[in-house]
Amino acid sequence: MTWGNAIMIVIGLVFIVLAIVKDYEPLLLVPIGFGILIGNIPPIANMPLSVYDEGSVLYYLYAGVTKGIYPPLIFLGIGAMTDFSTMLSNPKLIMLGAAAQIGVFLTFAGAIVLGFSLQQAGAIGIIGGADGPTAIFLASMIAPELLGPIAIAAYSYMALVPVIQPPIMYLLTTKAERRIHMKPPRHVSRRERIIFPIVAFLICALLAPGSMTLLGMLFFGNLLKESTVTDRLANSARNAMIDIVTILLGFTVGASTQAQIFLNPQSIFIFILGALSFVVATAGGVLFAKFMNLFLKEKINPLIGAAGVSAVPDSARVVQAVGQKEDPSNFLLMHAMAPNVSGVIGSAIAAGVLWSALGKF
Amino acid sequence: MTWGNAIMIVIGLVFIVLAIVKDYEPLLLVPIGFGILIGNIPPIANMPLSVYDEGSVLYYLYAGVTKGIYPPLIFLGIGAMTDFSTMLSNPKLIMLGAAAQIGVFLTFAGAIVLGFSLQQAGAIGIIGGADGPTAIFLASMIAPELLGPIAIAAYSYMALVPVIQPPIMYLLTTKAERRIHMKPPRHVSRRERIIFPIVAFLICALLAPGSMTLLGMLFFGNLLKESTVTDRLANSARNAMIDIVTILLGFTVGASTQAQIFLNPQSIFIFILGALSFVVATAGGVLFAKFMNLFLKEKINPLIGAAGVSAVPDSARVVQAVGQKEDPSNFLLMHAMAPNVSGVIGSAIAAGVLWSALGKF
Amino acid sequence: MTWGNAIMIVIGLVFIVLAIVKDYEPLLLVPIGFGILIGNIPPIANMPLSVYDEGSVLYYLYAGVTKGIYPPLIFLGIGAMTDFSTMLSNPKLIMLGAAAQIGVFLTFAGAIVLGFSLQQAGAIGIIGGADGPTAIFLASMIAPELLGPIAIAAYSYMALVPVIQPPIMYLLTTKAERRIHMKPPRHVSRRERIIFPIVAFLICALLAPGSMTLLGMLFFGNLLKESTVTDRLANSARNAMIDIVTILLGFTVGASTQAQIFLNPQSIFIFILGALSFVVATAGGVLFAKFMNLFLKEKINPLIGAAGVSAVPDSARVVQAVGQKEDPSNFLLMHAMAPNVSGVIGSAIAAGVLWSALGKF
Amino acid sequence: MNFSLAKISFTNLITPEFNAVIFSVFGMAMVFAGLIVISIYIALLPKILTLPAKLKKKTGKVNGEIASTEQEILLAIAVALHLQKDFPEENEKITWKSHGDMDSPWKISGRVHGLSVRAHVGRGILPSR
Amino acid sequence: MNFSLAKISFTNLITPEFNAVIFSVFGMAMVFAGLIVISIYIALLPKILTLPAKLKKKTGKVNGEIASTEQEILLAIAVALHLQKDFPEENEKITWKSHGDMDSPWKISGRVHGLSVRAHVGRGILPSR
Amino acid sequence: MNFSLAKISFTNLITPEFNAVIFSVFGMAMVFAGLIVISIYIALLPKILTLPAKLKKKTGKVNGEIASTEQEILLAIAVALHLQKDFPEENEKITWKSHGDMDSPWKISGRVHGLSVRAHVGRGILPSR
Ligand code: NA
Ligand code: NA
Ligand code: NA
Repeated sequence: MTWGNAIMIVIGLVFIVLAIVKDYEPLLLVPIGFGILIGNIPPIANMPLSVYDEGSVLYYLYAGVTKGIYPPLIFLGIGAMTDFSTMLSNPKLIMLGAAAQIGVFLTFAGAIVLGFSLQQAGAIGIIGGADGPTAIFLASMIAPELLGPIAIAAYSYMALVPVIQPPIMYLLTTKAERRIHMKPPRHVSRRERIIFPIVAFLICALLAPGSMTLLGMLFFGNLLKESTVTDRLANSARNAMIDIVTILLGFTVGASTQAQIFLNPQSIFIFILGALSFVVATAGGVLFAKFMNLFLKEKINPLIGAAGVSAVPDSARVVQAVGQKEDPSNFLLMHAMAPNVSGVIGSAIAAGVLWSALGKF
Repeated sequence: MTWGNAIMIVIGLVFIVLAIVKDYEPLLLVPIGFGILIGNIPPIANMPLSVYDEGSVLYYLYAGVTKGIYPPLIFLGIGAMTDFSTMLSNPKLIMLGAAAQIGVFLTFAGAIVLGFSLQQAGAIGIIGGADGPTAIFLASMIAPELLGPIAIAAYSYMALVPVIQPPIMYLLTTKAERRIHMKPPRHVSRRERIIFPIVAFLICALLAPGSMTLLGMLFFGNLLKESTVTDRLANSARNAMIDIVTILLGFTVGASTQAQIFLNPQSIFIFILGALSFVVATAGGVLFAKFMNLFLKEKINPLIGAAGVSAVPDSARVVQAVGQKEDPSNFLLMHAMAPNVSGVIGSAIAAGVLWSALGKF
Repeated sequence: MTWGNAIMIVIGLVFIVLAIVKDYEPLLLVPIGFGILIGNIPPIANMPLSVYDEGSVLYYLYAGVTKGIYPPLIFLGIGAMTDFSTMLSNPKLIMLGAAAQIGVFLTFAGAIVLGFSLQQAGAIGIIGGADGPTAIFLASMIAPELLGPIAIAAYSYMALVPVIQPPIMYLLTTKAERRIHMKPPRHVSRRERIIFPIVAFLICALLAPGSMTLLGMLFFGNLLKESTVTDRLANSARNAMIDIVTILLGFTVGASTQAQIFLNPQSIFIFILGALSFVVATAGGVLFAKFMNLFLKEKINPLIGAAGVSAVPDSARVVQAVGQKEDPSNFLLMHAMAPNVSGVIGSAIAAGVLWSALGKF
Repeated sequence: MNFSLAKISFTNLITPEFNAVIFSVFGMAMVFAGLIVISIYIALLPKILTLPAKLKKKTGKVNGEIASTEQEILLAIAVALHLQKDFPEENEKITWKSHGDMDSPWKISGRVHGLSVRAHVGRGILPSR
Repeated sequence: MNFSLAKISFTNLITPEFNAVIFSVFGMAMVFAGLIVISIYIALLPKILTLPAKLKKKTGKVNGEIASTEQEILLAIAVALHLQKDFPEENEKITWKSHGDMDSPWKISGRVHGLSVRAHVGRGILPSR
Repeated sequence: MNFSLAKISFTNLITPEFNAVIFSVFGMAMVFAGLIVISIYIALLPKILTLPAKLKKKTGKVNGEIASTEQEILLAIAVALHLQKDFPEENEKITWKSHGDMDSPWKISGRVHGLSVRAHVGRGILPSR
């Protein structure tokens, strides 16, 4: 057992403790944390045990990650869970989910400056999308050699959203802005909700075909949910299916973090860039909300711009918590869900653009 | 984007609308319809996106279709759902499920006349079995190049059963025949229901070993259900498992309909032959019921012969609706279930026979 | 159809009847029994039907067995079901689960004496672990050519635990011993239950890395359950997931028992050795309990030693039944669960040791 | 993998093959384009959806759906009674679809009836419920 | 794939290698054969199943199952009380099987008891319940 | 596969390459070692777990959690009312997590609140509940 393995095991334990005690993204951190433990048990030479040993059980389960199969399935389940109503009722707020993607492209540029290859830089940049499955999908397609650190960075920062975001939100907003109340969103008809996933898919796929796989599954899952005639399919997709895939994805991503492969200067840079990308994305969302307020009669509470990074639904909760601290009668959760889910779409488009430009075909 | 893609996208939308508005087989048409959309987004050269691009996510998910894995799993779930009681209580009606298979073999002959290869003709013929999974399974085994059009034809016509069947049923029956009441089926003991799937499997598999995979799974699922000691297995098979497989099967079959591959004279012939086969199968069932009535003291309502095509449970519902229109006090649904499920067995045997004679080994 | 196939079909029917009528491990025996039927339908030359025909559906489903994928997934589900409380409340009883593994190593030696290769002997020995998934996993790794008979032997004897164990238990205990009452176990805190799977995993994996795959999954599943923050994952793991895998594993293992491959002197020896191993394991557990009583103030009821073979939860039920026959007021079930689950861990460690020593890398 | 501090440089951003700055701007533009189009579409959707209703009003089409609900209820009662009578133990297991733990005979009879209705009654493209 | 109208011909049906007409007739025969055998078997099954019952009557075997139900209930009560007392929070989580959201301690105790009974009581090949 | 009775011999157990007797003893030792370590660890765990509690007592740390429960309840009521008012039909579908058939708005609001609290309140490594 090397020191590296011991360090990684401690990291795995920290993930599990954070998940259980602090309730930070437990559905992801518990599987990843336990996976880190199993990935850092010192191997026996020539015994097929790790995710990297062809023929081992973990190798086969990890194939869902390396082939990019798990992320679209997770998007299918998320689609079958997501209610796009608030977004439909207030289409202006969608812009905030676009603005937050500045984190992706600035980090991309930063990674290039640091000497990463274009492909690697693209995969690192998408950490700023604050979407675990998107990050894993893009990394598996264009920079599989960085999959482990990118996945861990993406999920760690998603779990740390309640720690990373609030300081930036306070820094960039005035007390008066944080107290802005927003009027309740209008009611959205069933028809609108049914038609939305179909049209939104066509728009995104025609503009950025690279986003087709992820967004296709997301909107397909949502159609299964909203059509109501396929209730039983939506139900299985958002329960048994997504749970099983989440377990396998988290566990094998964790198990891919062998110290020998994981602990190196590259990973450290990826973690620094990842943290940076969350900060930039949050700032981008908040500042764009303030920019929009210059033109709007009904002001937006700029805090909800922070939800544009996605990290569904944690960043929306952070918005709610920060807003309520300033004014206990202010309920921003519903409003924050709009940029939150549009941020998911935004990062998937960004991933599609990066993939089509940088993919090694 | 070619015109072909645009046409296919419109077809996909029509499928979704039919499913949601008309409630035609929504569990199949919604996934297939959305799959058609994703399959006809114009591809980016060299980017692995479609079901035909080795290494793409859809390619891996589509493997369950090309390898013939999804259909038996669906049969497992169907077996765990199906109640063979009415069939057990009235074994005479089983013959109707055999008679309707004339649609399979006449279409087979028709396809040969039209110049299709024997293998292709066999796969086209099985559309007349009115069983999506059976059609996909046989096509993937003996004529994979036609899988897309055959699957779409099979599912389209299954969804259109309420449109295709009634005219034929009216044409071939008199008003008096349509008004025949049948006496309620006798009670079937638990023992009979447990022993049935085992013996029926052995009979079918020994007669037509090619039907072993599909019928093995069907009867295995039914045994899981009827034995009651394996309730939890049957439950997962008929819920989570069949739902997940149905989603993946429908979606990837839909995605295989790229206009470039799909829109050609062959597909049009397949669609014509498919429609024909449903008509012939329906007529076969109805006429055979009338033929049986020549010898029976207790007359059969010949409408239930139409349920012999299978298309479970829609054709049984059509029988019920047509019968009730003639005489509102006539409830044929339960009686129609017997030929309906025996039609499933009949087409699986037909598929087995075609496979063993025509398979390219 | 050869006589061999007919014999195997009868065996399959016996399995199904035992499962349904006698309630012997129905979740395993029904799938295996039906699988035996399908595996012994005489094949058509060159038609890809059986688990051994590359490209057949059963071949792909059987890959989960040959690649060793199903057993860890089953352990994941078992972990998400198992309550280690009684074991935690009475750590002394854990020793009984170790003692019963004598069955594994004596059978291993016996198989070597009979002329089996070391690898084959190891895989045969693990039948004495009384854990189906462990036996299948080790056999698939070190002696895949014996997978069929070993799996069938392991599951048969697990189902026959209520027949095999009681005579040995009576033989090795006095009436007074069988009447020993044990005091109710202490309450175990939630913390203890959360920390246990993590630490137990690290201990086992560092001592015997070969046990990492199985025990990693077992303890991971248990952590998902006990952490409570990942309830929905644990729920899907112990319901939909384990059910689906159980169906596929049982069915394909059954289908691998083609008479041509299965009926030979080797298999007979394996069955004899398997029976022996259960007897030895039971005796080992009971005698070690008596040995421990020499040193303990609070005596253990030696019957619970029999539960150390695992065969969860049947052997614990046998202990309960035998104990209660002697004294109707004696409830040993909870106490027997401790050696029962520790027997699972014990055999996984034994499998890990055998694998690392004997694996053909 | 061959990573070194020496490679760190702002000149990496613009090489003859790839201008990362322009690409990033283009990328952000694509993201905005996609979401703006969706946003516009969402804003317009309610108006588009009310369009056919307005047109319908003009044509003044009347369909027979009003009375059908009561009929459907009567039919459902009949089916339920029939099932109760003839299959006291089995009355919830008619078809594989009904076995999906969610459908009752009521719903099936509704569908059966809907079947006989759906060919005749023109409905809007999407249900208004 | 190389499809052409020129290929359309009824002569395709009968070639030296394959007679599609005869094969189709054979195929239909196989379908009928399978379903007829199943049909006959189903028709005979109830008679076969009542056969052992008739034979049993002749041998006049009496088993001790009558009293066992009451015993089983008492036993179940005892187990339930025991579990309640010693594991107030855990009393539904004895084994992994019981954790499957469907078994109660009652059912387990029933199975445990059934275990002690099943070696002694001869039952029919399949339960009559 | 090439199996024969002639191969049966006790001498198989000890060959120059592999001593099966010693290996078996070693194997049993490993099994015991693993379970003994687990057993010892289990026996010690309760004592280890009460250790921080004892240390805590000495430092006498007081946190603000006492009053927070009441606050949390009030907050939950507020959120629930708000949701009820503005989204009468949708009030259980806020986020994808809440849609998992298990979370109510109450729980979410609890989590939201917990969020604002968790940075400030020192808790033990594992919850004491
Ligand atoms: Na995002
Ligand atoms: Na059919
Ligand atoms: Na064991």
